[in-house]
Amino acid sequence: MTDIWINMGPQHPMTHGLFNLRVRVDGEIIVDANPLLGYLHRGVEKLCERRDYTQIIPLMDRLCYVSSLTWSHAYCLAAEELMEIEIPERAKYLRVIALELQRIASHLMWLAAFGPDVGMFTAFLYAMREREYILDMLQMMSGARMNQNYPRIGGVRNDVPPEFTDKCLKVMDYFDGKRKQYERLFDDSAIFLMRTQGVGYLSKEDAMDLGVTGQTLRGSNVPIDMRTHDPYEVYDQLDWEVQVEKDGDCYSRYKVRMNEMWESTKIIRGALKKMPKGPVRVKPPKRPKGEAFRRTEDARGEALIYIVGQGETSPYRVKVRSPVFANLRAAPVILKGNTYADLLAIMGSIDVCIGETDK
Amino acid sequence: MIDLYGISYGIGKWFMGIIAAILDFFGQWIQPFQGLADWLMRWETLNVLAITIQVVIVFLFVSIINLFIIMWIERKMYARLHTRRGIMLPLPFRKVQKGTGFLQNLADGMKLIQKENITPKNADKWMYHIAPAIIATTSILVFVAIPLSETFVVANLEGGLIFVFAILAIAPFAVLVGGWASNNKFTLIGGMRGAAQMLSYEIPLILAAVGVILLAGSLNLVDIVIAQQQTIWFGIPLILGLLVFLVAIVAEVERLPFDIPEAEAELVEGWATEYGGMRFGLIFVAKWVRTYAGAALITILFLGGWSGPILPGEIWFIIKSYIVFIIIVWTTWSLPRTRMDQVLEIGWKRLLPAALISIAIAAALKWVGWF
Amino acid sequence: MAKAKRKSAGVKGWVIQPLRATFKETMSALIRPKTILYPHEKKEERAELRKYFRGQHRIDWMKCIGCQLCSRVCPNQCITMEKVKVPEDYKGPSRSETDEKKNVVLRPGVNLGRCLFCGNCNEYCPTSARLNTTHIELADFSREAIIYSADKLKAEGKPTKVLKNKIEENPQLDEETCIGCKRCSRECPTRCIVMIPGKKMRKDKPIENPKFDYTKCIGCGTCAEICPSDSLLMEEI
Amino acid sequence: MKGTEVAQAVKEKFKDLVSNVSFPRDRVVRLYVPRESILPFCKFLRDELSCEHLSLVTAVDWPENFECVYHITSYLEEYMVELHVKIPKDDPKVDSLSPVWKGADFAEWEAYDMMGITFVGHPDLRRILLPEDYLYYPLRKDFKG
Repeated sequence: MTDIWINMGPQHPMTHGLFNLRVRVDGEIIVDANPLLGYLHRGVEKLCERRDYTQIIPLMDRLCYVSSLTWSHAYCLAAEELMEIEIPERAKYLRVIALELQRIASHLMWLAAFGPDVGMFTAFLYAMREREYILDMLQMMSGARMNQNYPRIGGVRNDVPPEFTDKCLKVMDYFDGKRKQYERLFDDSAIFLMRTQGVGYLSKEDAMDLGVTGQTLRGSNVPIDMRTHDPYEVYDQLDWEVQVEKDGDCYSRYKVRMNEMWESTKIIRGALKKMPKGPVRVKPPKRPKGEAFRRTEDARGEALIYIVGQGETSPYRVKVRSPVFANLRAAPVILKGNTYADLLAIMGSIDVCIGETDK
Repeated sequence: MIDLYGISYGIGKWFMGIIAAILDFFGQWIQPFQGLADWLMRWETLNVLAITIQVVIVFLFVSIINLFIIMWIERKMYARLHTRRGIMLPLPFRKVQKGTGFLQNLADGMKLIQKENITPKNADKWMYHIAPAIIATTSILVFVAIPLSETFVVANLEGGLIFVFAILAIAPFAVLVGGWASNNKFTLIGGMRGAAQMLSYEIPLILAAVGVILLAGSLNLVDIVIAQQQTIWFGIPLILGLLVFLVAIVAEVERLPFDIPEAEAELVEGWATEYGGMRFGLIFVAKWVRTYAGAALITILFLGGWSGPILPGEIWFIIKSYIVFIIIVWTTWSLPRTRMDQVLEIGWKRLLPAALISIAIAAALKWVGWF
Repeated sequence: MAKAKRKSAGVKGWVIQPLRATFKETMSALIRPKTILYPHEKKEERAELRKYFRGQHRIDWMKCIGCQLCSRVCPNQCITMEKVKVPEDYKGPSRSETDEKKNVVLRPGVNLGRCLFCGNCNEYCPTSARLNTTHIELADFSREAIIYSADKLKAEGKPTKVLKNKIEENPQLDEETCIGCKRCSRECPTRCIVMIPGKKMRKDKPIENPKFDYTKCIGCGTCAEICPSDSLLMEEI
Repeated sequence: MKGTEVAQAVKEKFKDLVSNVSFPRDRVVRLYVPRESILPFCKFLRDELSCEHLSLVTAVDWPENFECVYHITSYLEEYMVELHVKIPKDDPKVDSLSPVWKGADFAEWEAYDMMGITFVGHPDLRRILLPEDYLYYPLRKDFKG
């Protein structure tokens, strides 16, 4: 018997967060894998039952520390559906800008983690440097670098300062200019291609059957993006394309994320151009009744929030669908048969965020 | 002629002269002291002393001065590559952070020395403690045979190149021993990977040097450089051999595109996971020393050693080896890590044929009669 | 499982292209690296980032009216109201009748160990008395040291008369259960409650019921909280 | 496909089993199904109505009964089915959907972990987020701290 179980995590550089991936290896080949969760369980869903609708927003921010705004936005969207209110047009555009900035920031954070995963620490610092410019923009909008607490039920917290448009366009120009650099560093590097191409294959059928969403699904040639599939805000009025790659390997997932970042800059430019003037907030009712859900495209996949209200100031039940939770289900399937060294590239390409997985 | 031995002999003689004079002075009353003084001033004693001083000088150069410089170069260099500032240790009384951080490595070393030495519970204690010692000693021992100039060399061995390769090949063995003795899954995998990598890279490394040996007609490192001074740098006709040697030496010292024995993302710290304190420090420092040894070897074998105008030979040697070192650092921080099977593939399928072609080129050149 | 390679990097890709990328970055950073020397340069002090920045709280005592709204909307319950003794000639606004008699004012203190800097308190403050500074270096050696009392957060500004009902709730009276104790009118921070005789009688006297001046009401809910007979209910406007 | 069309198709197959059909949005249909018929119903959804994706399994603790809410998506036809199943409190059992969608087991794990609903036919039902030896089901309303 040459198989050994290796415990990767919770204290292991591979785990971007707190979870334990038990891997059974035969020499260098992975035979079996088993993710164990729950190290970061905070009981968010229970906490939601004790807070009123507004107080949940900062709590939802903390579901995922990397892309916090998408979560509070998903919650606000579901709550607006529950309360049956329509938010002002300008608020919608502001939300789209904030969401896409957050998406870029989140993907850059992923790139920063993916670089060291395949052994390139330099990518970490380059991506973090770019992320700082994006976070500056988010800070300018909302007043905080992370955990912005920016969307509100019925709009956004505040309007942007007048100089925001110019500054944001400048950052977008800078970021577009960096694309060549990243392509040279990753796409043109033979060793990087060796590490990612043909590694961690996930077929189209498996991906759909396992409930995988987001970039992992789009990397397996399924063109499903909640922004077009179930449009929210003003995504259907802007000019952009869903990014899909054909082969479901690590390189496809990498490529989808990279392309999405620069697609996001396109969305931001369009939204900045089209943004109308007007109020940014309407007053929500305090005690809604009924049930509602909304899906959004989180930075990692499909985020679904289901709220049941019972005419109280706090909701009766809030359920969070975390995309990573479903994507982790696919991890053992993808990992089987790959080598131990590829584990990092694969888990990195799934983009694990344990904050939202454990809730 | 001034050489390292001559300088050492002079220092030893001067030092012993003082002691012998003092002993001689007391010898007026106590007879045996005179005999002792005579013995101290004999050639055999001074010879042993001179060799000792020689070794101490090289040790100081390699492990203190040179090590600090290359560590500083690497840390500062890749900081700039990351668009960071890098190490900048200010003096305690200065408020504004402005400094080159040259002493940062000293501070890090001081910290490591203070750390507790932890032995894992079920580790093989002897092997566990001996592995870093083997790595550190062999890494420094390489410099015994590496000449900084015609005269600045501890041991001008006839088979100097063979000695260098033999000494370089010991450290991966210690990697395996240390990884296995630590009794940890990560270290075990790391040690095994180290052994496999050593097997696949030792051969192209030596084969790439064979071309140089053919052209120079000698295994003596000094003779190789003198042969280059008479013709041209061997790096120019044997560019292929130079590239193979560079890649193989990077793999040999386990730097980044090939640092799979200690792939920190999957194996935590690879085979060195369980080491702490100064034992870890030794391993870490030995890596730099070995990298510098590789850079020095490339300088000698392919880049003409200490030959250069105006400046003294030792300075030229150091400049050239630092440039090679900087190139190694630059590639290290620009490339991702390869996988285990890919490392072997590159070693056996790419480098080995390339090294053989390089030998063929060298043989052809020799046959044509250009060298 | 493994698939054929799609993209090959070519000869250049082995080393040259990545080296080119890193070389360009190195050259751009050679003179001026991109990192900030943190204690000497601070990002949050840059003018364009300062407008909505949420740092440490300060409370403008000349604007604060002690309405307890901030402590109510705080998600973490990190704000506690403290009764602070003031001299008799203190000219600050916001003193309910009881407080004025006792020469105290109600001012918020913050437990920064719990605060999550969400900014809800600022958002709902009816007089914009809560200020956010850009001060963020709040770490300390003990837990007690980061519990900021009201005195520590004091900032002096100009008093204001502008009151905004940002919570958008108003108290509604259930006349059936009101016992006419006047506590609401005494505790109301904006003094928008006057007691008028109501319909119900007790001992041949009409019970005095509160009447609300909704233009002044800020919806803080103090009256509803304090009511002994639970006859006040906060309702949306 | 519009929500009404989906409801039509479902009603033809499962005549009186489907109840309380409503349409929260244009392409969303919400319906109730008795818990005995959930497995054939979901098989029908997957095979006939091309619902490839099970988004979410939620368990809600109502005062009189539990309720499992399944959000099922069709990528091809771009609609969504919100499936409610009522489960009595004294016998919290429901058929597992993992034979239908492979990815269902993770979502069901969480529902079991938090609400204590047993999924019959689940490959490996155990605690996932909470410790193995935890006694309570924290999202139930009678759980006090």
